[in-house]
Amino acid sequence: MKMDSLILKTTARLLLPNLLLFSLFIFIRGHNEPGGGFIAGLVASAAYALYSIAFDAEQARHVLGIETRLLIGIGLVLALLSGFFSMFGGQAFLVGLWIDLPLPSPFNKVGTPLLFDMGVFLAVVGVTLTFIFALEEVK
Amino acid sequence: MEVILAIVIGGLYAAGIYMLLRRSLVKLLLGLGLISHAANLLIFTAARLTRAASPIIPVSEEAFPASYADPLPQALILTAIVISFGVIAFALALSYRTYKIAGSDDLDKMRETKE
Amino acid sequence: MIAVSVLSVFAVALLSPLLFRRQNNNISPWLIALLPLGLSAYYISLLPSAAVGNPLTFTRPWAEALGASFSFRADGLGLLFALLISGIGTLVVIYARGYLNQKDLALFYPWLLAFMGAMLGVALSDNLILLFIFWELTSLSSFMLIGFKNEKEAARSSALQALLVTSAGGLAMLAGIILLGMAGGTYEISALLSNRMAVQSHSLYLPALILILLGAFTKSAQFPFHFWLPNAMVAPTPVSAYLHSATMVKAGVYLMARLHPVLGGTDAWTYIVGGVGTLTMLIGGYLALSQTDLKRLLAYSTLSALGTLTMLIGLGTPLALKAAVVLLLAHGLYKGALFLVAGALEHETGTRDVTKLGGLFRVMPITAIGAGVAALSMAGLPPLFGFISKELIYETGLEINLWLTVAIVAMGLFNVFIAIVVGVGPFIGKQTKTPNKAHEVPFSMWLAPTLLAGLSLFAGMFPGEVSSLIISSATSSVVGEAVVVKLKLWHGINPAFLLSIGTVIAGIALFFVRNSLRSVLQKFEWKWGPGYLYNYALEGLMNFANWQTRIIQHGYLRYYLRVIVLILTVSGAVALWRIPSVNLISSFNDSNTSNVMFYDVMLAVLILGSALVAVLSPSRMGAIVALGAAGYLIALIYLFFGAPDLAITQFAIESLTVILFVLAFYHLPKFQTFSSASERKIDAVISLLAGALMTMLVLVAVDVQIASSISHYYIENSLPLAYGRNIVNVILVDFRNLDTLGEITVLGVAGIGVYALLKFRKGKE
Amino acid sequence: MNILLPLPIIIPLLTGIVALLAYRSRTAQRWLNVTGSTALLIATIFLLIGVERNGIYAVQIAGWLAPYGITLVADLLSAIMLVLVGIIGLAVAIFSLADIEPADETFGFHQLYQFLLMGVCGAFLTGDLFNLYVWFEVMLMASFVLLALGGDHGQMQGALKYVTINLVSSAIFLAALGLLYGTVGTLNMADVADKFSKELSAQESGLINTLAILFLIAFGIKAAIFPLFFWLPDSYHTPSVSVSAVFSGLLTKVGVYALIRVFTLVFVQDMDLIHNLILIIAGLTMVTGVLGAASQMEFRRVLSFHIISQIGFMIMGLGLFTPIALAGSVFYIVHHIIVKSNLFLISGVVKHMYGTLKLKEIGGLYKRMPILGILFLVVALSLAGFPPLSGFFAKFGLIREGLVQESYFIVFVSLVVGLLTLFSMIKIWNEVFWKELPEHVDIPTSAMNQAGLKILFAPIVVLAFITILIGLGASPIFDLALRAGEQLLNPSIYIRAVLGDSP
Repeated sequence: MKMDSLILKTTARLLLPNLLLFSLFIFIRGHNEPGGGFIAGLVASAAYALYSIAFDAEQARHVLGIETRLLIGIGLVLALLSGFFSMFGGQAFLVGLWIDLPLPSPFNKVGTPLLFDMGVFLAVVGVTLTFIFALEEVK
Repeated sequence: MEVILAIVIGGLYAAGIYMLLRRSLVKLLLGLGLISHAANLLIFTAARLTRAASPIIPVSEEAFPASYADPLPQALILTAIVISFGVIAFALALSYRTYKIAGSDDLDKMRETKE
Repeated sequence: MIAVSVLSVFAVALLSPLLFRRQNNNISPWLIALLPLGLSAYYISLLPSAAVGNPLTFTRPWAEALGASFSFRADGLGLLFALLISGIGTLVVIYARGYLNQKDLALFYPWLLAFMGAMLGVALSDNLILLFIFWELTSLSSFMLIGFKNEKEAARSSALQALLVTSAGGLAMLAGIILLGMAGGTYEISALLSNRMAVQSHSLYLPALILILLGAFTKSAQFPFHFWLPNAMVAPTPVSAYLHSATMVKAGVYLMARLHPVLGGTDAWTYIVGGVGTLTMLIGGYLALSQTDLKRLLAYSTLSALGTLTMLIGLGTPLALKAAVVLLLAHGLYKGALFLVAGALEHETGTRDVTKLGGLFRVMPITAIGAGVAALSMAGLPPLFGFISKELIYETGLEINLWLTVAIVAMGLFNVFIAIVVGVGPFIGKQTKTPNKAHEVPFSMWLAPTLLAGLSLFAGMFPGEVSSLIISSATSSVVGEAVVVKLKLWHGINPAFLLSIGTVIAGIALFFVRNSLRSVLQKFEWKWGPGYLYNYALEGLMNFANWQTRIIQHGYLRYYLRVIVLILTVSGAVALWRIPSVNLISSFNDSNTSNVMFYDVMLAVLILGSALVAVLSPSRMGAIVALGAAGYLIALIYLFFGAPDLAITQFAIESLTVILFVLAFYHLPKFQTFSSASERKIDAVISLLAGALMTMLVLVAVDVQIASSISHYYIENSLPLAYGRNIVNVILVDFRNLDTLGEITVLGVAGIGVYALLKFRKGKE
Repeated sequence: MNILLPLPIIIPLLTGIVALLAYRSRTAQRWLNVTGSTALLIATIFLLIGVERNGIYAVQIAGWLAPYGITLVADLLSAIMLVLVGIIGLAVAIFSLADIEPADETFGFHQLYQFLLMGVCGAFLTGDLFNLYVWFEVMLMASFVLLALGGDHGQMQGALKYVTINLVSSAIFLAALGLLYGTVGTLNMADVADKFSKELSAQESGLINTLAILFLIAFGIKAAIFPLFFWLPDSYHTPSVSVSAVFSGLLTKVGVYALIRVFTLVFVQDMDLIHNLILIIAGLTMVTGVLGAASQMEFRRVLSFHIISQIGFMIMGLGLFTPIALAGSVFYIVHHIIVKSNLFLISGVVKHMYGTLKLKEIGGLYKRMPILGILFLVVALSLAGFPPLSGFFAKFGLIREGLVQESYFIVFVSLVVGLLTLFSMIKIWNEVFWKELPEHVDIPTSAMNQAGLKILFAPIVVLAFITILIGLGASPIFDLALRAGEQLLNPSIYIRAVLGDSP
């Protein structure tokens, strides 16, 4: 399914980077304000979804630059990895570890929950785009 | 307020179940969607409603106001929403494939009980 | 060592196929026969200690929590059986070598040996659970042996029949054993034997007795469970001789004899066991009269013998028990021999029809002699062991009453007739033309019948030795206390002897009118017997199973769902109704109805409206839009009640869901209405009821608070310990991050699934 | 134990993810699947040994105090179930190497398989009800895809029913969870149990009973009890044999496990009525399942109906509710998982030999493959409760306890069902092994080479051996089951292990 509309194409092309930036913003502020990995992931996928509707799935895949299933895998790996750090220290699985950085809030605290959230973000993007691209590519 | 939402929940369940009971595959999918709405709303309502502040600690403060919405059910619902999103996507793909193979979306024709 | 003797048979059974890996191996059967031969010798060596009441025992703990132990005991009764099993077993192993071809032997011996081991286990176990295990193993190996010629439908169905009947009894027996164990406080047989009073006064005595007897009756083919035995004659003849006359069918008799000291002596015992035994004795003998197939003849006469044994054990007088033990041995010897003769005849002539056999004495003299001696023993003529046995049985009858004597004499008459038909008839008169030209059978095949016949003669000649060697101690086991049995061949002329003479003469007379006798009896054949009932029940069961499955597992998804929803609704409603002080009115109380604002009501109406549109919309797009609208409106609710994260997520997901629906529905057909108006009405009622239940559940649950929420912990610790202000997010990525990990896994799997379903092409790599 | 406890979740998850990342290489995925399953088996064995020696393990994942974070708990029941997952997981993983079609592997069989194991393990380990829901979903989602993988007609029809009905069950579960949370404000099972154990008003206990019914229905659907089992016989015969083998062994048992867990830990107050209800359901489940099996003429459909029938035995112990009865249930589950999966695997060999599993089109296998015949007989008779195989002791324990408790009706039913089970196993035996191959049927020239057959046989032989071992060595395993049963009937041990000594 695709729509041949110049307006749509232009909009999509313009929106893509902006939406991605916006999703990054949502992601970062998520720990303190409404937002977080899920929502950010959904926004990012929406950007590519729009692009794929405006152009087609193949071009959207090209712009994405990575196989969506791989993205799922990487997201899951990050989430899982974030749980290992504490195990090396003899603590339970998935315990949050934090370090302080000399940066302004919200960047002053970096910890494994953020890595976990990052995994969530990537996995959501990967899955959503897998859905959408696969459905669009159905003959 | 709970009464109103309880009725809404009942209505959503009724609508969803009715759609599940249809012979048409396509309608069944819509039924699944409605039921998942109903279930989420049920958790939300059963955990008691409040118009109080959302469970976010304002930046200026270190502690939390006395009245707040219960964050735990929200987290649960969020999880449930995302899971049912995945499930519905899969169900859609499954229906597509079934339709392609069976050539019909009449569920009554899909009852290969004997082999 | 006893345990080893039993287990060694299983070990050899497992290994025996290896002996037949080479082509044309003639020695293997002889090698295998060494095992039961050696075991016989071993069991004989145990006899003296058993005779003085000091049997060899062996015990190892096993599944103690369940009451099973690995204990064996070789008393007189057990050894008598063990000797029958291993002795006749030796001969059958040798006999089979001539009877079956090389290729079949490799599949035959393992099961024959497994059977032998199981049977030895039954005879020597001192624990009821252990005994039951071996008991069932005999059923299984018997199944495999009856169905040995498994290409034949008859073999398969007869094997199944035997298995089902004996297993059904076995299961009843299992329950009986458990009850007996509860009544007697143990499963160890030797301990139970000394616990008679406690068992018989226990309220579970009668059920335990009946259930155990069911097991014994089915195994020993007592009326009305007798029908499987004649059908089992499709088995190769060595099997019939071994299992279905000499050993396995006597397992039931054995069990009754074994438990007689615990369970016997009550009215219930006497009437049930004695009654069933008498019936079987008469019915078996009567049915045998009209048979012309050698093996079926023998099978029915075996029924009669089993009935006699059961009857004697049921009567339970010392004389009767002595007679039972003697008959047990005598019958094993002569019936085994006669079966093997029948096999030899079939093997040589190609037929088992007695009307087609005659005058074979000239071509098969050795077989004929063996057959004749065995037949005389069966007919109860001196100086054979069968005579002693019969005299004892007649005496038992005379001791008790007239009616029983009449029944016993009838049995004796049948026996004489059958003995002549089987053991004498085929060899005398003019030689008939048979499908194959008959020759004398090879050594391996005449050895067994002649040896068994010879033993009948030997035991008849030296009854004193036989009784002091084994009969006494075996009888002691059955009676439950030490008794001394002195057998004599000649008792002088007494009523029993006179009756004997009468039955022999009458039997011979019957033989001369056998053809007209058969034709008369065949007219009265009764087809509504238990065998018919079995088939009828099996067919009925299948019909019922098919009907039930069609009703339940019909394949219509919507009816499945209907059932589930109905069960949910009904059971939920019942449960709610049982809660005290719950009714619809009380749910609409102040706390639930307060605080309603106008836009809440608007929102509710809108959501319900969109749900209704989604249900009723005739177009797919309309329904999708309505579904999406409902989702967005619900997001608004989340927003109003302090859940902004939820609201945003719901918005985003709902949008994506709508996109997915649109993309998918593009490829799916338009809405169609398949179901009828009445179906729709029923479904509407069902779903409204289910919805109402959910409403009620929410209202009731909201009113009950057993404990307050644990959420305060998150509020207090989110910032100081988890460094996040958005508590929902902190719960997701920290407090309950395992949920989230699982959830993204679900998503990932869904991704793989959607990809696979949409991209999959057969054969594509 | 901090490390050991989450391993049954981590190992398959990691394996699955790596296999997903290696989606291009079929070979790598095959190796990963077997390696991961082996690692899982080892981990679960260590866990069982640990729990057996040291009592219940509990770990607070993410390090938060008990009712607030998610607790993983392994008592004996959980540990036993996990070992079974390990055994079946490895057996089927090996079997699948020769059974699964290359295309299915390319589209993610090995990844999905590991995710399935992860979901199952998670369900057995978690001490949190909502977390249980999540693991259910992981397991279900993976099973949905595995069921549909290959995408032929029958599979789609089966998958549709399977998916829909299981989603309904999840929806009921979720609703019950929501109501439960609203009532007690917590989701940790031990915490819920603790809060339910105080003095309750009539209204409160009435509501708890209602919730118990909801849980009974939700888990009952997954466990395939009467009359909620429709999804099972319509789907289990459709996918590849490896998939039905692992389903048959593990999936319904998760439902049974959940029933046992909540009805020994959470819903324990004043439950006589529900126990009687469970006994009635157990009887009906046994009967309808076994009759269904009797009516079928397809290998895997017969087996599928038998699963249902045996679920009845498993919940019979729950209905009787004594230590020995629960031990009987646990023993039965152990036995059933080993035996039932193996029967499916054997059906797989038959399928590879004949290209079909319709009993009418098969025959003469006893002469062709006597060893397979004997293996089948051992396993099938064990299923039918024939002594001295594993099934006998499983049944024996339950029947004995039923008689002790004077529940004569259920004992009678279970005995009759045992006979009918034997009947339908013998039907398969007669049709597949004894009967001659029907004349009109041609045996396909099997593409399976000797090496392939060896791979198929290896797990079958090992599992059959385990069956015999469980029978002959019934004592230690029954003792273990008995201790598991005693643990289950003393929920305070579990609660203390999770919440700590101070309430």
